[in-house]
Amino acid sequence: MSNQDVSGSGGASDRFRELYFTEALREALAEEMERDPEVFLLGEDMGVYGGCFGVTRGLLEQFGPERVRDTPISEAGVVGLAVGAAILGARPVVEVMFMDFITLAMDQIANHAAKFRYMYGEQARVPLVIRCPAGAGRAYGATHSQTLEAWFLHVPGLKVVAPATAADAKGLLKSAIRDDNPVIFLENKVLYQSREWIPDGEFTIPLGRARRVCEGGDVTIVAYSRMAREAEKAASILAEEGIGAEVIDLRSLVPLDIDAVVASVTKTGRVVLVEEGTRTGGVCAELGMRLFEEAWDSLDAPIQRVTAPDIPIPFAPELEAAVIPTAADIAAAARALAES
Amino acid sequence: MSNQDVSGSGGASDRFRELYFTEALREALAEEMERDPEVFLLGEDMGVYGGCFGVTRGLLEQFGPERVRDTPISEAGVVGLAVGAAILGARPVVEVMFMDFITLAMDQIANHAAKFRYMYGEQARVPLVIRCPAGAGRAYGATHSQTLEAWFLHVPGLKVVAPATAADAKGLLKSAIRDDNPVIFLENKVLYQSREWIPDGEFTIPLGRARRVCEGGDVTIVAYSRMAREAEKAASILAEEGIGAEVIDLRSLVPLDIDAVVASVTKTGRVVLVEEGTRTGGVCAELGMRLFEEAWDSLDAPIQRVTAPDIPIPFAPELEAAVIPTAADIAAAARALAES
Amino acid sequence: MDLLECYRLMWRIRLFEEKVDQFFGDGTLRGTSHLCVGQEATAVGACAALRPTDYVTSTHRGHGHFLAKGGDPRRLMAELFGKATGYSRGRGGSQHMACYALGFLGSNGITGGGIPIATGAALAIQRRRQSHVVLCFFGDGAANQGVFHEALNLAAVWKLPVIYLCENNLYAMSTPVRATFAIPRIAARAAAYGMPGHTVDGNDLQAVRDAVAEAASRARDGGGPTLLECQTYRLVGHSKSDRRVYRTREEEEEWRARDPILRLGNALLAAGELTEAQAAQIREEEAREIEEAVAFARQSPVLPAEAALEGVYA
Amino acid sequence: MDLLECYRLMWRIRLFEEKVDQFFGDGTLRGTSHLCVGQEATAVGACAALRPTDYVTSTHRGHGHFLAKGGDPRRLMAELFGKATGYSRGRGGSQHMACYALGFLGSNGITGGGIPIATGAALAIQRRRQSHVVLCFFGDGAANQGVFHEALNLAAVWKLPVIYLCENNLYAMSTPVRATFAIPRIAARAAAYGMPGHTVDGNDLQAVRDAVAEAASRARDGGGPTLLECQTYRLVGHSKSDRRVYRTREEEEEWRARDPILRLGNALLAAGELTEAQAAQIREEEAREIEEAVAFARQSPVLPAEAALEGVYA
Ligand SMILES: Cc1ncc(C[n+]2csc(CCOP(=O)(O)OP(=O)(O)O)c2C)c(N)n1
Ligand SMILES: Cc1ncc(C[n+]2csc(CCOP(=O)(O)OP(=O)(O)O)c2C)c(N)n1
Ligand SMILES: [Mg+2]
Ligand SMILES: [Mg+2]
Repeated sequence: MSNQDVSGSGGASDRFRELYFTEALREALAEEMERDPEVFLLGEDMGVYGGCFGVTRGLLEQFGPERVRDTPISEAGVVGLAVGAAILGARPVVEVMFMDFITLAMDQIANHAAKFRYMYGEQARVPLVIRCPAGAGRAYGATHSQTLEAWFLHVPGLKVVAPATAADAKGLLKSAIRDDNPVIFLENKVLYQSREWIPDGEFTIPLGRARRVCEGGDVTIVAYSRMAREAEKAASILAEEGIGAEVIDLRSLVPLDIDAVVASVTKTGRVVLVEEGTRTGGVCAELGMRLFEEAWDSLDAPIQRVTAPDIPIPFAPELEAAVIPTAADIAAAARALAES
Repeated sequence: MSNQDVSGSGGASDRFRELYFTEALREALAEEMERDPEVFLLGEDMGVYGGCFGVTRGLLEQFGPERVRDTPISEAGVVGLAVGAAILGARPVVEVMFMDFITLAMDQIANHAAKFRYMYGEQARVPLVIRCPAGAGRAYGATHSQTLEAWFLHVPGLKVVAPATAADAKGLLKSAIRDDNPVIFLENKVLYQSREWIPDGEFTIPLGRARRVCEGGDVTIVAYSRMAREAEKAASILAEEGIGAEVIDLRSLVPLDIDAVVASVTKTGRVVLVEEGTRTGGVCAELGMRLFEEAWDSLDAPIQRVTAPDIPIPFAPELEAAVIPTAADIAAAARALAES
Repeated sequence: MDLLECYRLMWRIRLFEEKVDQFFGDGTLRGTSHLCVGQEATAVGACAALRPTDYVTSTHRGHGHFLAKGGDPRRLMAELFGKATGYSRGRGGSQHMACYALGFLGSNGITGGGIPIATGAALAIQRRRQSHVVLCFFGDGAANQGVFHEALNLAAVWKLPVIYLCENNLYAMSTPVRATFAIPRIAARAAAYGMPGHTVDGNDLQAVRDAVAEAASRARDGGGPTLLECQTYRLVGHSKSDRRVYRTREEEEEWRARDPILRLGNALLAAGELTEAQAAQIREEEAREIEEAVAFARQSPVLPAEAALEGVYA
Repeated sequence: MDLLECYRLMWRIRLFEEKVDQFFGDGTLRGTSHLCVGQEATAVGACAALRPTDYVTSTHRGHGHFLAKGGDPRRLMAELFGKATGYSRGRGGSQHMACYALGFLGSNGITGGGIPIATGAALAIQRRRQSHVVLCFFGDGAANQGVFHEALNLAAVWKLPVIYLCENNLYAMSTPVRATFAIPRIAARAAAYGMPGHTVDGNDLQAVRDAVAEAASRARDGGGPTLLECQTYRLVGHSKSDRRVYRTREEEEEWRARDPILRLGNALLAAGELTEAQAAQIREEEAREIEEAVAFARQSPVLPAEAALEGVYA
């Protein structure tokens, strides 16, 4: 992590602790709930169960049932309630148990949360975070494995955040909660189990600032969320082969730190874009177009996309593994580019 | 229209009649309902009212209330019902009154209709058409003006069709109804009022075959739905200036006739992509990436996108007109490219 | 709010909408709008029972609700004209206008969309231990949306201070209630959520006001939500293009005889609380107010095109 | 289906799921699955009242429903193993398996997602004037989804041949019914739609069978849908990772005493329709069947990776 991006209090970055990604998220929630009584949590099984993935474990005991609210299974209604509460100044954080279920709340997100501010002449603020456990890799099957962030890029008024590390998870979630706009916050389910060093104490990480994971002069790899970790592994593979890969973790898709990517591409002239989701109409399409628009003269070769194929995610662990991009896939694409 | 794409019966293309876009759609519905008793219509105010835009006017009288079904205002439920009926062999055609309201049915579309076939091991067929009056230009405001097809590109299992002419509206809708997959069928609301010559008699137009609207050697303009008409006008403007624009109307986005576009680009080396929807994460991003991937060597200049900006559609007619792409905007982009 | 003021407000709404209708007819206004002619008693009666600090959410048919909640006709009209002085700066139009300062949380182009919004506003209020209530207007058609079910259930379970006021005007666009409800009494749905539900004559201003007042006081006391079904009728088409082929002229005439403005007027006249002269004066004053609103709207500028690109994010 | 067969089927389900549980515990199986241990009487009782040509839609907790509708344990087990011989060729897994030939229209990973699907299937049947019915299983939690409301309303208005069978097992994951329903009797919701609604002891196989039979015959006669609430209990965790902190061991013991398999077994023994020896034999035969299913699943191949890329479009 580039420490200059961390705005902390009390020497946040002096000392480090090892935390699970889930714990980092929980700390962000707890700290923001301590700081601001308007912050509260809504979602299915958030309380005594601690959330389907344990992110909110212990928060019910700490903050009570009014601030850690178990909801019925009513995704549309719950997101709608959160929007209604947000416009009166509350700061709800909703967990949609699997991102796949956000399909049920699209109207409240796209036609209400995202549009209220603009369409009512800037009267509204909609400080709302929708936490979305996302992604495949756990053999949950087609309705429990999607990563649908591309839809939300296409909805003006939303922000889209997707951390790859525990430290980013904490710092970005805190920024998302403090943001006055609706934020779709992706949490990759495979990352939940990763344990990492994160700075002690309170800190935030601004939305819209990419993270340079590693430097390299031959090829740029752009990714986010879990795929930023795969990209990092790919860079190690490539390094052993003498190929210098620069990995950019976008951290947020809206706002997008296109400058950081362009700066890297200016240096390398070659780009691999990575996303876990399906290919057509995905995030990489937009990223690629932006690069063509803003770095055309720097590009020495066509941009490569590494994505899932255009299929529902299959259940069988072997098939699932075969279709979700891996470090090896990324390395192969980067290698081919570097050698082109 | 390129006549070779029309597969008709009884010398379909010998004689022509002038029809409104709405009438062409109605003919398609009526002919398919005549042909196949499993075809039936579901939607709000379809019957005596004839649909919000009059597309189904007269069909209630012709086919009765069992086949022209007025539904409650329950978009999710109605689409879900249609999926359930489709898997048992019915061929429902649902009208979602404004495409903006498809947000309410995303779960049934993305998690059910689109996935059933693959996820249940190819047992299911889901022959379902969802007709979506779409687009701006009528000063209906932010919740009644969207064109959200980009989302559906990103859902494997769906087809996405978007005619620009009355003849295509008829021929493509008939093909969509005969297709065994769920089809999102866009009908631009501004086009409803256009009156055009269309071939007499029955004909279908296959999904996935683009239409070359006009030939030209300097620049390729790719569009669909209403924007194909704007592109055509832009080509006329450009022709007067001595710039040869080749306009490709995609007709369907899934399947995508990328070959037709690549063929044109190979000739012109310059491309303008047009869409009515908002820019980021839109259809043009995917189209652009595909072209970079498949026509990199032919491109003499960066691809240009002409789209709506990233805002909810404003109501005021003047503001709305200012943000929706026009022939002039397209011509300007093409001109700049041709002169580059 | 006293009854004379209610009477005046109903006229304001009626005259405002007649003007709007004229402007859509002659091409002055573009887009679409949905008039509440004949339904003024529910809008005014309901808001008359509220405090200024209470909140209202509205629908596509929201001019009456907005004016009843204290909306300024000039800024409403300016919004319909797409002008920068409109409540939404011309960005919203008829279906998308709000005034948060007045507690009017917005008309809404999505049928039923406001139901969870109102419920969430009530949640924010409850969390702060405030004594405000939220009044949620919606139509019979909206009661078939999934969010109706989800939101009413949540409000009942959490005892939120919200009043669900269904304006059952017998039709959703062209679709009669009997075609989409097996039990056409919408208040009957309240029982499923363990919530009080009442059917009220929606053309009787006092009945509406009393029912809302009772529901509001229960809500303020922590007694939770109420579903009120106000039976009424829109005397005009659904929107400007509606030829009303789905209902008879006789039915319309029957309801015209129950016009809520005439009804309150007659009651006030009979009770000696209003004279014919006063009534005429009220109408004239309101007509003048609407003319001023039109002048204001006409004179106002459209937002510059650059400003159309701003304001998406806070 | 006679009661002995029902008894056998309940054992088949129980033993199948105990095996599945073991395999998730020891890492043989990956992903997730939701067991219906304790709820077998609703699955079997309901399907026993159907004809083979009737249809069923199921939920995330669907093994029991599938086996009760005639599913082959070998192909179910193979699906859980992700094998090409599974009902969904290994592409679906526990939450996404179907056999259209058996009228089993699929388990469904989306809570409530099957409710409109079932309703639409009933619409297709009604349009063809067929006499089939659709049985729609869902949980108490699913009854709070918007599509529950939308679909039940549509079915009631159109008198569709569908039976909504809510397995009220008192919890949605960790969330007790009393926390999300103001009126915890789910059958009470039927009245809102003008639909018959009944609460049934879901652990009493005969009661379930009788209630479904009655609903099915009404549906076949054009009498429209029925909402049945079967009160039952899942004796195990929601899914493999559930530590069941949200309920007491005492409550579990109370329900264990009402185990539907024991209950039917005891009734049959008491009535002299079953002997202890027969019961033991049934259990053994079913255990062997499950072992065969496991062997079949183990031996089956996974779909080749190329085949994972196909089959998206018809
Ligand atoms: C989600 C959604 N579906 C459909 C529409 C189109 N529409 C606008 S108003 C209307 C009828 C609403 O009926 P009701 O709720 O009874 O209100 P009323 O118009 O009678 O006041 C319909 C179908 C919409 N705006 N939003
Ligand atoms: C739309 C949706 N929301 C949430 C979930 C996560 N989830 C799976 S099962 C379940 C509980 C369902 O409860 P109920 O309907 O009572 O069925 P039961 O598990 O008790 O059989 C939840 C919340 C889901 N799969 N789909
Ligand atoms: Mg109505
Ligand atoms: Mg349950």
